[in-house]
Amino acid sequence: MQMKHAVIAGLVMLGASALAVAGPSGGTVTGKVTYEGTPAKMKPIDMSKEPSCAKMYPAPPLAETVVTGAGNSLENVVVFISAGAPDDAAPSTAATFTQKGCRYIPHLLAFQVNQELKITNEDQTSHNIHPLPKVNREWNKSQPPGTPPISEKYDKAEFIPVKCNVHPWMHGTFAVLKNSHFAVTGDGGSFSLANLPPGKYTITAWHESYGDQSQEITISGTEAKTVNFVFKAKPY
Amino acid sequence: MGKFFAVVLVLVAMLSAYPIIANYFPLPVDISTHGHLIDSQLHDTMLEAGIAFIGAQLVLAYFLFAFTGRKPDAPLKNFPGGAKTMVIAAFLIVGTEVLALGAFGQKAWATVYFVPPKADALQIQAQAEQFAFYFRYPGPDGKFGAIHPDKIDEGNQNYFGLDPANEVEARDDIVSGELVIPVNREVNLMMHAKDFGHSFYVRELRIQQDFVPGLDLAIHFTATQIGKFEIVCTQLCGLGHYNMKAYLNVKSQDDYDKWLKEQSQ
Amino acid sequence: MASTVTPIVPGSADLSSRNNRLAVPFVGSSSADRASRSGIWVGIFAITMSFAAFTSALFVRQGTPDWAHLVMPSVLYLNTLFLLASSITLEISRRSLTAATIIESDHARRAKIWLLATFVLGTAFCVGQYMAWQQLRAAGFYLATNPNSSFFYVLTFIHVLHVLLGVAAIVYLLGRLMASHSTFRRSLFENTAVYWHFIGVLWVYLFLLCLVKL
Amino acid sequence: MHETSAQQVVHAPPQGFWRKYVFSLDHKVIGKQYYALALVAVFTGMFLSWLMRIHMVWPTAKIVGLELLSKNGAPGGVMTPEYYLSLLTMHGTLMVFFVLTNAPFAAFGNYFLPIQIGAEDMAFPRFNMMSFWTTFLAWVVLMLAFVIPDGPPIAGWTEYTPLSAVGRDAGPGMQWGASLWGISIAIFCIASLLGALNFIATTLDLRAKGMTLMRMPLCTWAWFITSCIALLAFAVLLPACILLILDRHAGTSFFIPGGLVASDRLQPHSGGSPLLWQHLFWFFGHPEVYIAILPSMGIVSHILINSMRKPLLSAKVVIYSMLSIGFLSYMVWGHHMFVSGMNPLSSLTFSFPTLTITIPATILTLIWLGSLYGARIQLTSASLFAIGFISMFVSGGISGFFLAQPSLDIYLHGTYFVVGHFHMVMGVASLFGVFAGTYFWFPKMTGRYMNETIGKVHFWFTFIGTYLIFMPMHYLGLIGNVRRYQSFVNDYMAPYLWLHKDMTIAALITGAAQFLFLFNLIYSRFWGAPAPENPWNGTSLEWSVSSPPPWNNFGDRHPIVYHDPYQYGVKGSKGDFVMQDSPEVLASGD
Repeated sequence: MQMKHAVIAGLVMLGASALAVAGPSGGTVTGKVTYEGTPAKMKPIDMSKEPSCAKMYPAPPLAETVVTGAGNSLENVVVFISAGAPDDAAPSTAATFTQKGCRYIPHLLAFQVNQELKITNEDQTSHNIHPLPKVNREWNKSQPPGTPPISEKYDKAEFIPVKCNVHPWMHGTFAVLKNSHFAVTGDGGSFSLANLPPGKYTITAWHESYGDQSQEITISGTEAKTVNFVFKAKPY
Repeated sequence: MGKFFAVVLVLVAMLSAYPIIANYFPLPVDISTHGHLIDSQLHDTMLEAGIAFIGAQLVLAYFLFAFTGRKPDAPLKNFPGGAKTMVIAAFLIVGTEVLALGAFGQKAWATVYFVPPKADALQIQAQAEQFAFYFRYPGPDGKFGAIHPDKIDEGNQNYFGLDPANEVEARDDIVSGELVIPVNREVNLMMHAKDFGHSFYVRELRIQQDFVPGLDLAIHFTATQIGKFEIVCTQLCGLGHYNMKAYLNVKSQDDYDKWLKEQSQ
Repeated sequence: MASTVTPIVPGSADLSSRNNRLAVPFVGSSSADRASRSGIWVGIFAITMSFAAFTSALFVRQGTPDWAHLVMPSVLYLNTLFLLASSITLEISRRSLTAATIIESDHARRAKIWLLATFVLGTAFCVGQYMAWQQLRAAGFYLATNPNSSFFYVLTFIHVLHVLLGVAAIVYLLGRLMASHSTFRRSLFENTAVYWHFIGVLWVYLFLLCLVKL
Repeated sequence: MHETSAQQVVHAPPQGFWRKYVFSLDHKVIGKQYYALALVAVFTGMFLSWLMRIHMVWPTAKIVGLELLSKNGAPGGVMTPEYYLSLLTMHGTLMVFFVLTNAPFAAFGNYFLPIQIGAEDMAFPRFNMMSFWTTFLAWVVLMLAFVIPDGPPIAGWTEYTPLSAVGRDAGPGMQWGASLWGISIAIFCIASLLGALNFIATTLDLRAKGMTLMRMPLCTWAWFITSCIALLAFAVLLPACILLILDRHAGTSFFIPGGLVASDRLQPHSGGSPLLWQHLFWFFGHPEVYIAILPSMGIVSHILINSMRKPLLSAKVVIYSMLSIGFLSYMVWGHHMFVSGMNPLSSLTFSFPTLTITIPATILTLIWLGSLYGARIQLTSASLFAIGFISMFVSGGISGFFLAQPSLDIYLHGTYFVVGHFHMVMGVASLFGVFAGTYFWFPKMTGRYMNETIGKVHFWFTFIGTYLIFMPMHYLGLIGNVRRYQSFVNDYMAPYLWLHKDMTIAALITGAAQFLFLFNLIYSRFWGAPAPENPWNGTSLEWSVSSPPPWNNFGDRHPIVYHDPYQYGVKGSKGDFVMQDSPEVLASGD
């Protein structure tokens, strides 16, 4: 059943990618991330501890460990070139991570090694940003309301869980990546990596609770390829 | 100078006592079955301590007033009775006070700590962690799933480290950030600390008990009034200590049952 | 009576203070002598308190699931002998010194020899304790392996620190005795002896504690 | 034996700058060094309390320049919650250890105990020097916490485990800051043990001829008793600190139980007992309260008698009361742990001795009060503070009466009631003793008077200010205002925030007034009116030597004591008093 969905989805994407070929340099990889099986039922977040946040939601928002969409699509999956592409210099633009309504926006933030990371607090309460890296340097900073954004950098590629010590439910992820070829699946679970120079690549999809999957692809010229990922979902 | 000092002391004594006498800082409403014992104990102590406080300050003031700036040849006198009276007075007044308060005071303490909870008391588990309280209800099966610290996944609302995949008891456990209890029903709160020392303090319940990591305590109480009250942490537990709070939501039995049903969906 | 005693200079600085020469039998008159004796006892009291605290910690800590029995390294028995023997040698040395009339007497010579023996035994004890730790490590018991090993290392290590202090004092006394016609407070010798016996007793206590509890 | 004179050259006259002023063996120099250290610590601590009070009532206020003190702690000058706790920890540690233990006990004790018993110096001058410099080292190590990027620890001055024991995962400041705390306090323990040992040996064996124990001035008694308490207390805190450091750095589990998850990390420990730390800490912690207050009791009695021009109703009773307080202080530590999860039965067994301690305390108060009756009280800055002490001691002591009862502690524990209580009785009261001692002995220590006018202004600001700051804390405790909060976010606190604002303003003014004292110290040290040998017509031995005393206190004189310390209100050759070492025969006295 799910497979069938995935195949259909794949065809749809093929059609779509035909248009995408219009891109000037390099090839394009597009695709969709889906799951099979029954994913865990996300529970509503109980914010009763922090009324200033709780009152921002008509109904309690759901936890974001596993976010699914129509057609078994899977959100918050970062798809990137894990091998084959040279490391890129960090872009000058900063990646911004916002704390709003006692949640992280976005839930998963992908950015490059040495790229500036800007963390802002739009809430009326103090937050505390505590990323838990394994290879990078660990820090743990509080951000009272009305204080300037925190600016940080990471010099090693890593998937870093982020938590707020003050609000236990606040969890997010930093995906620190070596090169600029990456995308994070949003609603619909689709992604697209453009401007890939010809070459042989390992393309990897990573999800915070479903782990990662990799596929080998070879891009020649400006061709458009489709790569789909299917994760196994567990009910618990 | 001595006269001035005396006046200041009198003012200090009066102004310090006034807010208490005028009850500017009333105790919060007592919604527990044992609270009145503590309140009356507090009242008695306040009375005795207040008298001692005002008395001592006024005596000090009077002696300052009377015995400063005297002529160098003014006769020196000794307090009638001398030290012996002082010692005897101290032993009599304070001693009896000590015994009285000590003895009566234990009643409230005993009702909180020495009387075991009733068999039918509502079993709820409270977990304190940086920086929130979470409360767990056993669910329809009346059994708590075991706690597996390694399974804790707060991003996914699994605060207790339950393992529903392998344990049936855990599947129907209800976890809430709010302590919802029925009115006039004894609650036996089993206290578990996830990380550090915390404390469970509800003014209106006249209950304060530390969460001790590695040592699961239980405290039991009965709420006698419907309403929402604040649960706060009184044990320094880290950077969010000031913000570690939850609500005690006392509902009528029907509302409580309704709430329970909603939760177990 | 005692107030007739003339002032005494600490250390060997002043040779003129005759009543401080070894030649003269010790009189517990000088307030400084008494002060140093009270000092040593007060110090002993403090050390005892510290180890009492460690002990109570041990009693509170025991009985937890991770409480595992610890087999005492065999060398400890030998060390115990060393330390007890050292107390005896020191006592012999002290007595012969008190009996000494002049520094060059046989008594004094015997005192030196027995003091030397004490030093050797004391050092042997420290080395032995080190070997005991080695044995434990070899057996896979490190400081953090379990509460028992933790307590063993902590108690023995801190005790050895105290022993080393005593060894230092003995070395100092030896130096003084070796130097010809030097004078020093007998109270210093007396106090060292008291302290040395104390750490001996302390060790016996700790060893029994470890045997029974750990 | 006690008739033995302490005639001896303890050490040669100091030569050269270093021996004279830095590594001096002279107890008087060492006393001043302790005083200077305490002075630095107390102003640091006061400054921290200012920052805390300001932040408490205006949590999002930008404090200009604060970001310079700590970039992470105060981004853009707005204090973070954890930095508030860092300051709280440092305030408590500085005040309790480096001010309340150093100033009334180590500083004045060092300076005056040997003189008052007629000794030329402490029993072990080298130990004495060592104990100061180790204390100084402890202070340096503690202050390092401010400069390391991690910042000072956030676990409060009681450093409850496991929060203080697991390290980084406990929050900012808990990685290295807390280690520095542990090391600093361990060093401080060693220093205090050396000091206490010295005090005891000196008091027992270096007393001048005729100076029987019962002829020692009351402050000497207080210092003696305090040193006995300190010997016991710090001998227990030291092992506790060692075990804490091992838990933090050697992976042991003395205080850390298993299965703890902090910052999403399962802590690699098992079986430890958090209550063990609390027991060890409070076994030290409660006697520490008396280490802080007893010397002030002695100093205040000493000064009161002098300014009343008549002895206390009974010096013996005062001594016995202080002794019994010292003794009882070791049976009451558990009253800090009523709601800590300790066996509820032991709470009761702890509450009775705690209540009992109020008896000797009351006796002392009644003796002081009763002695004022029929006196010729002279109000100097010194005696003002001495009398202020009585008022403070009563106000702060009485609130202890509530906290001694487990059933009331259920409600009041961990509220501002406790804060008000111990600040008044342990903090301000013993500081009043220090102020009194300073105004009283400054002429002896420097040869110059302090400025009385400034002194009196300083007193009035301090006295009234103290009540304005700390009395309301008791009220707030009654409505359940939780302590150690960086801002009061609880709904029920909203109606009372105005009171906190007022307390902050009072704190700012009262604190500012302390600079008068600082100015007075420095000004009088250099330009104060020259003081004679015995400016207050005192009777004890310190007044029988020149101001300041020579390096060996009595020159070649070997004082012989003929009288009880407080021969006031008698017909003496010099006036209404007879000095301890004057051979005149008295009708009264002995």
